[in-house]
Formats: sequence, C-alpha cells, structure tokens
Amino acid sequence: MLTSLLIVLPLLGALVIWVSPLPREATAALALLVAVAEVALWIVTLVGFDFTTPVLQDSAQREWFGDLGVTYHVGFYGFSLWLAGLTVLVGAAAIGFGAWVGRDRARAYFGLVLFLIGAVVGVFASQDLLLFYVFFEAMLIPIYVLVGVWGGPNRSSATITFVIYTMAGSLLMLASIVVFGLKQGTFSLIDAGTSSNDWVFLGFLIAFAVKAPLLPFHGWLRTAYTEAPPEIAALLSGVVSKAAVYGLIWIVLRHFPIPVDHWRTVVLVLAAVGLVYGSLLAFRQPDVRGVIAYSSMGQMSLIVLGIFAANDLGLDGAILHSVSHGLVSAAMFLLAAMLIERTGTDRFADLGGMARGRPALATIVMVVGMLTLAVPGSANFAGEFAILAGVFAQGWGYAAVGAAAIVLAAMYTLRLISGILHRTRGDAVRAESLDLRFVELALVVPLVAILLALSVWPSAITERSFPIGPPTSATPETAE
Amino acid sequence: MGNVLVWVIWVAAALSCIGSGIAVISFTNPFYSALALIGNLASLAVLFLLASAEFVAAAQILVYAGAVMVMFLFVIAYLGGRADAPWAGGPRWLQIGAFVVGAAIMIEVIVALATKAGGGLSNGTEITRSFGSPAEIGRLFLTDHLLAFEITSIVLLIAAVGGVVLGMKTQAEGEAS
Amino acid sequence: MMGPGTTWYIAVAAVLFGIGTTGVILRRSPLIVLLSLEIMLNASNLALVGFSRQFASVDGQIFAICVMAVAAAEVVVGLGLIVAFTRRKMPLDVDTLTELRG
Amino acid sequence: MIAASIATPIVDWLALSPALALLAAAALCLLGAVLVPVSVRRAFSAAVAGTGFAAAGILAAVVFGRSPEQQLLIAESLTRDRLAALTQILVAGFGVLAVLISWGDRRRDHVGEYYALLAAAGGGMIFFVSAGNLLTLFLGLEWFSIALYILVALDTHRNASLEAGLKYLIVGSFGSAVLLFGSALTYGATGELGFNAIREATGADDPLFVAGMAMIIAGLAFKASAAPFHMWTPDVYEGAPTPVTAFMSAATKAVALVVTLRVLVTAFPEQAEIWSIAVAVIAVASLVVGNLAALAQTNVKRLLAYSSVSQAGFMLIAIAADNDLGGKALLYYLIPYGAASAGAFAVVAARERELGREVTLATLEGWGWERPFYGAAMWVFMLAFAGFPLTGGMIGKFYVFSAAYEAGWWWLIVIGVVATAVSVYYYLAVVRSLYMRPASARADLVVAGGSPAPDPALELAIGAAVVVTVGSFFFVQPLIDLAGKAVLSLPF
Repeated sequence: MLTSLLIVLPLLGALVIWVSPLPREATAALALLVAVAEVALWIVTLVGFDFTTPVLQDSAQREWFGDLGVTYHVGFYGFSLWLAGLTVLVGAAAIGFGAWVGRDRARAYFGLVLFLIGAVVGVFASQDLLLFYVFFEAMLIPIYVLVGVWGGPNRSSATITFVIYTMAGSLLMLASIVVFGLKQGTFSLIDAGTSSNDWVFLGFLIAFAVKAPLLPFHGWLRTAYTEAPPEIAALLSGVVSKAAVYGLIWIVLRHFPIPVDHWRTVVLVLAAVGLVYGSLLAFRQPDVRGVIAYSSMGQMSLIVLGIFAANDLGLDGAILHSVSHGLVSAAMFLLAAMLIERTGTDRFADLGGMARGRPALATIVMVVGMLTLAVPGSANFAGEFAILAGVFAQGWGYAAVGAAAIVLAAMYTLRLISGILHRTRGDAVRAESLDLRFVELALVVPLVAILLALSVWPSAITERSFPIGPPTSATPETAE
Repeated sequence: MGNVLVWVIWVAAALSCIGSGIAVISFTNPFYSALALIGNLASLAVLFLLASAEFVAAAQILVYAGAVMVMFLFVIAYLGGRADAPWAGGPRWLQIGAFVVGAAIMIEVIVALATKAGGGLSNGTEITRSFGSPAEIGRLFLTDHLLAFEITSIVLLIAAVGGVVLGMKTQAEGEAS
Repeated sequence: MMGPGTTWYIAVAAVLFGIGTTGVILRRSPLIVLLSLEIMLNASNLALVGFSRQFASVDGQIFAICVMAVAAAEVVVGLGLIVAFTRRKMPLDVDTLTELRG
Repeated sequence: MIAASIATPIVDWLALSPALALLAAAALCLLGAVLVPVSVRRAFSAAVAGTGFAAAGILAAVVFGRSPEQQLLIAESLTRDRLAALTQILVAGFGVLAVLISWGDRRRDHVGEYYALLAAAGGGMIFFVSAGNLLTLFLGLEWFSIALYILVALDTHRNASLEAGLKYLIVGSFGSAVLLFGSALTYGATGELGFNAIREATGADDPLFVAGMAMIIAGLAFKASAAPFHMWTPDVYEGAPTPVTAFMSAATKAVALVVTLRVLVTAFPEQAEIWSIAVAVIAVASLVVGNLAALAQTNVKRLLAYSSVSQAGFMLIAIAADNDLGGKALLYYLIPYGAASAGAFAVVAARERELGREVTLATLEGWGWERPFYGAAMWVFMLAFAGFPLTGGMIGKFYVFSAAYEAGWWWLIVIGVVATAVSVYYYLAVVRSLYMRPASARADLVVAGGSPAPDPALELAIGAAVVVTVGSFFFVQPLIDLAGKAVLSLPF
C-alpha cells in the first residue's frame, strides 16, 4: 500500500498541477509540497521497513491482464528502497531548484518533474517485467519534454539523440520481455525462473547499458547532460541512470545466471574501459557540466563492475555507491547551475577565483568535490573500496584499473575545484556576484549532509541491502 | 444447334471480346473506347448465353450496354471527346509495370487452370433446363440471396445520391471560382 | 453439354482481366480508366458465369448480376466526379493531378 | 417447375439492426436535406447521424451479449457472432467521433447528404464485418466504399478534395475488382460462396484456389492501406475533408483488417502456411514503406496517412500469427489505434479551422502552448502510435509481439521493434513542432479574426479519444476479455 502511494502521489500531484489553473508561484509551492510529502512518505516506509528479512515488503498486487500473466505488482526490497529514497530526495531538491529559479510554463514544468519522480519510483518498485517496462519507458516522456523545452540551445539534437538511443535499447528490452515472459508463463519478477538464452539476455543488457550508460552506448550522454536544465541533469545522472542498476541486479543477475557467466568478462572489460575512458574524458572537458557528465559515466561503469563482480561485497558496494554517486552528482549539477546563475557560464576558461569572499560557495564546492574524488573516509570511498574488493575476486586487473581510475577521478575533481575556486578571477566572474544564498544552501546542504552521514555510517546501506546475500539466482533453471 | 456451330460462335465471340477489350485501352479518343466497350459487352453477352446464363445475358445487354454505356457516351459527348495518346506520358517503368502486372495475373490464372484442367473443370455438371432462368434467379434473390438483392439496391441508391451531389454546382464553388 | 469447357471461359476471363488491369495502370484519362475498370469487372463476371455453369449452381450468375449493379454505381460516381472536374476546369489526367503528390 | 409460392427466409432482424439503424439515419438525413429548413439542417442531420451511430453501437452491444455462439443466417450470407458485433461497436464509436468532429466544419453545401453518406458508410462497414459469403463481402465492401468515394470528394469547391475522390475511386475500384476476381476464382475452385462452405470444400493444393485467395488478400489490403497497396492513402487522407479522414483512418482500417482475419481463418485454414507468410510479407512491407515515407513528410495529414500504413503493418503481424492470441491482439490494437487516429485527425481539423489552410509541421509550431488541450491530446495520440506506456498503444504492440512469438515469428518481432524505433522519430517530430519551437510570427499563421470560436463538439470528440487511448492502458483485462470472446467465433 505504501509503495503504491509512493508511486501514485507524485503522479496525482502532476495531474492536479496540469489541470488546475494555478499561478506560477502557487504551482511551484504545490509541487514542492508534494515532493516534500513524498520524502516524508518514504521516511515512513523506511521506519516501518524490516531489513532483516529477504521478502518483498509493503507490496501491492493486482491483476492487470491475466491471460498473459501480467500483474501490477509493486513492493520494496532493501536495496530498492535505498534507490527510491535517493529518487525522492534528489527529486525534491530538483523541484526546489526549479521553484527557486522560477521556471516558466510552470504548470507543465512541475507536472512533468513530478511525473518523472513517480515513474522512477515505479521502476524501483515494480516486481513485474511489463510493469517495469512501463515505468522505464514512462521516464522517457517527461525527460524528453523537459530537455526539449527548457533545455539549452542545442536541446533539439540532444533530445533526438537521447530518445533514439534510449528507445532502441528499451525496444530491444520489450522484445526480450515478450520472449522471456511467454516462455516462463509469467511476467512476475518474483515467480519467474531463469533463462539461458543469450539473445534475451543481451536485449536486457543493452537496454540497461544505454541507460547507465556503459561504454559503447554513451553517445547521448554529453549533449543530454549539458543541454538539459541543470536540475533535470541532476535527476538524469543521479537518479534515472540508477534504473539500470536496478534492472541489472534484479532482472539480469537474477534471471540470467548462465548468460551472465558467459558474458561476465565482456561486461567487466567494457565497464573497466568505460571507467578509464570516462575519467579521461572528464579530465579534458572545458566546462563543469562536461566534467560531471563524463565522471558520471565513469562512476556508473564502476557500479557495473561491482554488480558483475558476482559477490556480496561488490553488490553491496554497488548499492552504496549508487546512492552516494546519485547524491554527489545531483549536488554537483545543482552547484553548476548556481554558478551559471552567477556568471552565465560554466566554462573553466571564464571561471576561477570564486573562493575569495564567498565562503559558503567555497566550502560546499570543496566538500562535494572531496566526496566526488572519494577521499578515504567518505561514503564514496567506502562504496568504491567495496566494489574494487569485490571485483578483485574476478581478477586483479579490474581492481587495478579501478584503482587507477580513482586516481584519475582525483585529478579531474581537483581540476574542477581549482578551476572554479582558485586561480585568478575569471572574466565571467564579477566581483559583486554573490555567495550562495539561503535557499540555495537549503537545496544542497541536505544532500551533502546525508552524504556525510553515510560517510560516517556506510553500513547503514551495505548491511541493509541484501539480507541473505546477493540474488544470484532465483529458482532452478526452467526448461528452455 | 450443332456442337461445331456452338464452337464457332463461341470462338468468334471470345475473339471479339478480347479484341474489343484491347481496343478499349488503346484508342486515343474516349468516344471510340466507349464504343469498343459496347462491342465488348455485347460479345460477352453472347458468351453468357452460351454458358446457359440467359438472364445474365439479357441484363448485360439491357442494363450495361443499354443504360450504363449511354450514360458514358453522354458524359463523353458533354466533355467533347478529349484526346489522350494511349502509350504517351507516364514514366517508362509504369508502362512496363502495367504490362508485368497484367501479364502476371493472366499467367497466374492460366497456369492455375492448366494444372487444374486434368482435374474436373472441363466436365461440367449436368444442368437442368430451368438453370439460369429468370424464375430461378428471381426465386434465389428472394430467398438465399435476399441480402445481396437488398444491398445492391442500397449501393445503387448511394451512388444516385453521389451522382446528384457531385453533379450539382454548389454555393461554395460559385464563390471559389 | 456442348461447346467449350469451363477452362476456356476462365482463360478468356483471365485475358480480359489482364487487359483491364493494363488499361487502369497505363491510361491517364480517367474516362478510359473507368472503361478499363468495367472490363475488369466484366472479366470477373465471365469467370463467375463460367464457374456457375461448371457447378450447375446459379450463385455465380446471381453474383454476376449484383456485380453489374455495382459497376453501374461506380460508373455513376466516377462520371459525377469527372463532370465536377470539367465544371471546375481541372485537367482530366490522372497523372497531372498535381495538387496532391506522393 | 418452380413452385409458385416462394418461402421467404427468416430474417434475423436483431443481427441486422445495427446496419438498419444507420440506414434509417441516412434516410432521415436525406429527407432532411430536402424537408428541413436550412437554418436547422446542420443540427438536425448531425443529431440524426449521431443518434444513428449511437443506436448502432448499442444494438451491436445487444447482439454481442446475445450471440455466444456463431450463427450463419440466410443461407450463410450473414454471420451473427461476437467478432462482428465487437467490430460493429468500434465502428459505431468511431462514427460518433466522426459526427462530433464534423460538427464544427461549417459546410454550407450538402449538409444533409454529408451526414447521410457518413451514416451510410458506417452502415456499410457494419454490414461488411458480418458478411458470411463472398457475395455479401463484395457488396458490403462496395456499399461503404462508394459512400466513402463520394464523401472524400464532397468538398467540391476544393480541387484537392475532388482529386482525392477520383483517385480513391479509381484505386479503390481497382482493389475491389481484384477482390472480385479472386472471389470468382475461389468460387470456381470450390463451387461455394460461403466462408464455412469454402473451408469444407477445399481441395488441399488447388492452384486456382490459392490464386483466388491471394487476390482476395490483395483486394482487402487495398482497403486496409497496407503496402504495396497503399499508394492512394496519403493523397486521399490529405485531400478528403478532415472529419472523413478521421473516420476512414479508424473505421475502414478496422473493418478491412477484421474481415481479412475472418476470411483467412474461416475460409482458408488449410492454406494457413501460405497466407500467413504472404500476410507477414505485406506487414513488413507496410512497416518499412510507411515508416520511411512518414519520415520525409511535413504535411501532418500525409504524415498521419503514412503512419496509418505502418500501423496496418503492426496489425497484420497479429493476423499473420494465425493464432487465438493474434486475433485478440488485433481486436485490442484497433481500440487505441482507432481512437488515437480519429483523435489526431480531429486535432488537425482544429488547427485547420483556425488557419483556413493545410496543417504542416511548420504551421503547428508553438501551437501546443497556445492551445494546451489540443496540444496535450496530440501528445497522447503520438505516444499511443509510438507505443509508449500510459496509452493502449503500448499494450497493443505488446500483444502483437506476443502473438508473433507464439507463432514462432521471432523475426517479425525484430522488424516490429526496429520499425517502432524509427517511428518514434516522426511521431516526436509532431510533438517537437507543438512544443519545442517558438510560435511562428508569420502573418499568414495568425488566426483570422482573433481567437476562434470554441468548438465543444470537437473538444468532446478529442477528449473521448484521449480517454479511450489512455483508458485502454489501464483496463486491459476487460477489453481483452471482450476480444477473447469475439475471437471464440473463429475456428482457430
């Protein structure tokens, strides 16, 4: 029941906002109210959640169409609850930011963001393949409009590239879903057995690889993240990409143990290469958002390494890192947006010297930067460490590459920090451009605070994700 | 009527039928084409007659050659016999395509027939004297094919409405021109 | 029964149908296209009548009579359209109907 | 000698009642065209036609409820079953939408005739789906086709409309002639006209029979505008009065496809291996041609026309599957497809009436913000065509793919998937125009005479189409149950 409420509340909010002729401020306030209520609802779910049992909780099930065995079935496991929490938090921050900058066409805008939040929560909660596909595709609709209407000057090509990549991936997944579900006789993610069909496996894998994005499927990333309004980019990189994490863990690992074994090396190599490649590209980007975009790609590759490590440690690390990377990249995009508000640009060439006289900005950028580069003791470090320790079991080479990438991460993050804060004052930075204001702090500080809390207590997540070990296989192999 | 005579008449009618068909699609002047079609319809009526379809043959002459073609000729006369070279114009691939499609259908059916001919097509079932008589057709139109009969009249009614509507000069047209 | 067998009827019908098809595709004057359509319908009628004798079932003849009525209906609408074209001084050529183009 | 007294057959008036209701409506409209004063003629005709469609829908629903078993009536010339009844309900629904869309089209000429022909065309379609033999099939086809030829050309003051009418007449009659010759050959191979009788009389490998079947498929494919028999579609959809296009795109396609399914499954089950491949090939051709051509279109009506070609391809996949699931998939797919198609043309009609000129992607720019209701509705329809969630279009595609999988046609799934991916581009192009481009400041795009008069009937039609498109996503089970019951009358 709670789960359904978590999904429906933002969707209903979206509907109300679309149909009621409210003025801009009222719309923004209403949207913020819904987003905050959503966070509260998630906290209620969290409080009532029993992390010690491996059963589906707060579930709701209704038949949708019975002749093919498709149901509306939602509920949370430990790991998916964390991902949902990440969603509602970042979503609230994004809506807060949108309200603060006063996006025009407010009703359409806030409705779409709420719709997006509902869809992402739905992805993390769905326990039926077709339902999963529904939410997975439903995410695309608001993103398309949000980027296409409120995005930057190249938004048109950005949306087209993004949509074509994602649609190609998800339609392959639809084909796989049809084949898998009909062969199993059920579309339930819980009841379905395993399959050893490589083609079906690849359909799912490619869909998630596009969403993450993994190495050969990252063509949409740069323009989408840069052209999107920054708070939407925060949602994209922080939250939407985590749909791939959920899919890889809950569908691919669990239902395709044999193909996963076949393809493990391929995926691990792609992820390792993607990690290094993304980090190198991040180092070369001329603007803040470019750095965050490619660093995101690197971090997602790292998470995939953890998922395919095939052990507890890697999976726990992947979940922890998903949450911490989600928070960090959201905070980074919001900060980038605040920089753009002040200077009109996020290119390093025009920035610099902003630390002087802007203590709050400097502190926050420093803290978030340190979290990004995963200084020992941070939540990100804990996640990366667990992933690397996990993937070490698959071969020391992956761990070595991962460690090298952490060094690269340190380099691009330091370049980012110094590009913004240090050096001489950039051309675009006027002396009078203000420090972070209260509202801006109110948006970013909670994200940072949670990250710091997780740094102190990473086992809050790692010990509460998979109570009985990783879901490497469901039921015994069924007939092919 | 002797068998040979039937054959002779049949072959003559069939040839005239095909010949006039070719004439219809190759004349430049629609007026001649329409006249050729009348010839085509008449020779078809002969074939119908030889196939024991007296009523159909009569209808063919009365309805088709009589009424429909008169309408055609009226319109052609109204338009003033515009000329149009039969093989002119149109992309070349269209001309080839037309022949290919036309020939394909012919060959398809004739091959189908050839393979079938050994089977049973050549020997018709014995037919009674009342076969194809107006009385029998009338009876069937009121029993088994009642719906067909009614619908045919509906189709004709709709077409009549269409003819009137399209033939009329309208208010909007008057303003547009 | 005398005279040619059903096969001959159907062969003539097939040839006629082919002629009609060629005419519809090839000719540009809508009038002649309409005439060619009539040939196609008549070819079908010949086949129906031939088969009707073959099976000694009057169904085929009844079908043929209905087809005649339908053909008349198509002609009425077609001629109505052609008259409307002429009234609006539009070119009577199915290929130069340029307002609409693929 | 033939007996002097003729025993007239028992006529099942209930089975005929939906078609008769529409015929009565058509007759009343025709009378109204003469007897009712001009000032109220539009209201009168529209009300009569709308009532006729509604009554037909209700009667068809009654027939649906009362016909659990298929019945063949009047020497097999009429089928009374749930497959026909369900399709009739759909046609009646699309007819009501068409009447609502037509209302704001302030035609001055032939008002009564327009609605009469609309009702007559609907009646023809309703009869057509219940045809039980080749003769009634052909006559039903001609019944609605001739009414549609006239309707397409009815805007005689527009050259485009006349041209579309002539083109439709020629190509449509050509298709009917092919169907007719195919019927003749089938009759020749079996000596039977009724679909069930044909099945029972089948000699397994009779080339004449196969040739006849092929020509029947081709003839029906003309009406369903499946490639390569679609060449009339863009011109006719563009030239016809937009409400007529809306009706045709939804209803003609529905009946042509349902009848294709019925004829193939009922009359030619022995040849299933041949026709399922043929239909699969036509489906693929439609997907390829429709999608590629749609990519290049700027005129929205033409774009939607090519889109309807590609949608026909999807539905043909369901037919090619030749299984019970495929039948359900087709009937389900028709619901969101028809609603979205009629709705999309209704939105086009709204813009057309504002501008008084053709609607292209350029003239739609920024319009979504000016007219949020129309814009959002178009958004929904495009999503439905592209198979996005929260619209029945997605479930329809899912069912079609499932049917193809059950039949073992995995390559059809792949082609369908690729086609969907391509189609997203042009469907979203419409959305892009509506929302992501600034409104054009060109003087000729400014609405003549300030803001246009509200058109509540059109808005009602679009609203209903949205409700059906979205509702079919949520209420899949009841709709599939209906479709399942309907498919029971086919001998799978």
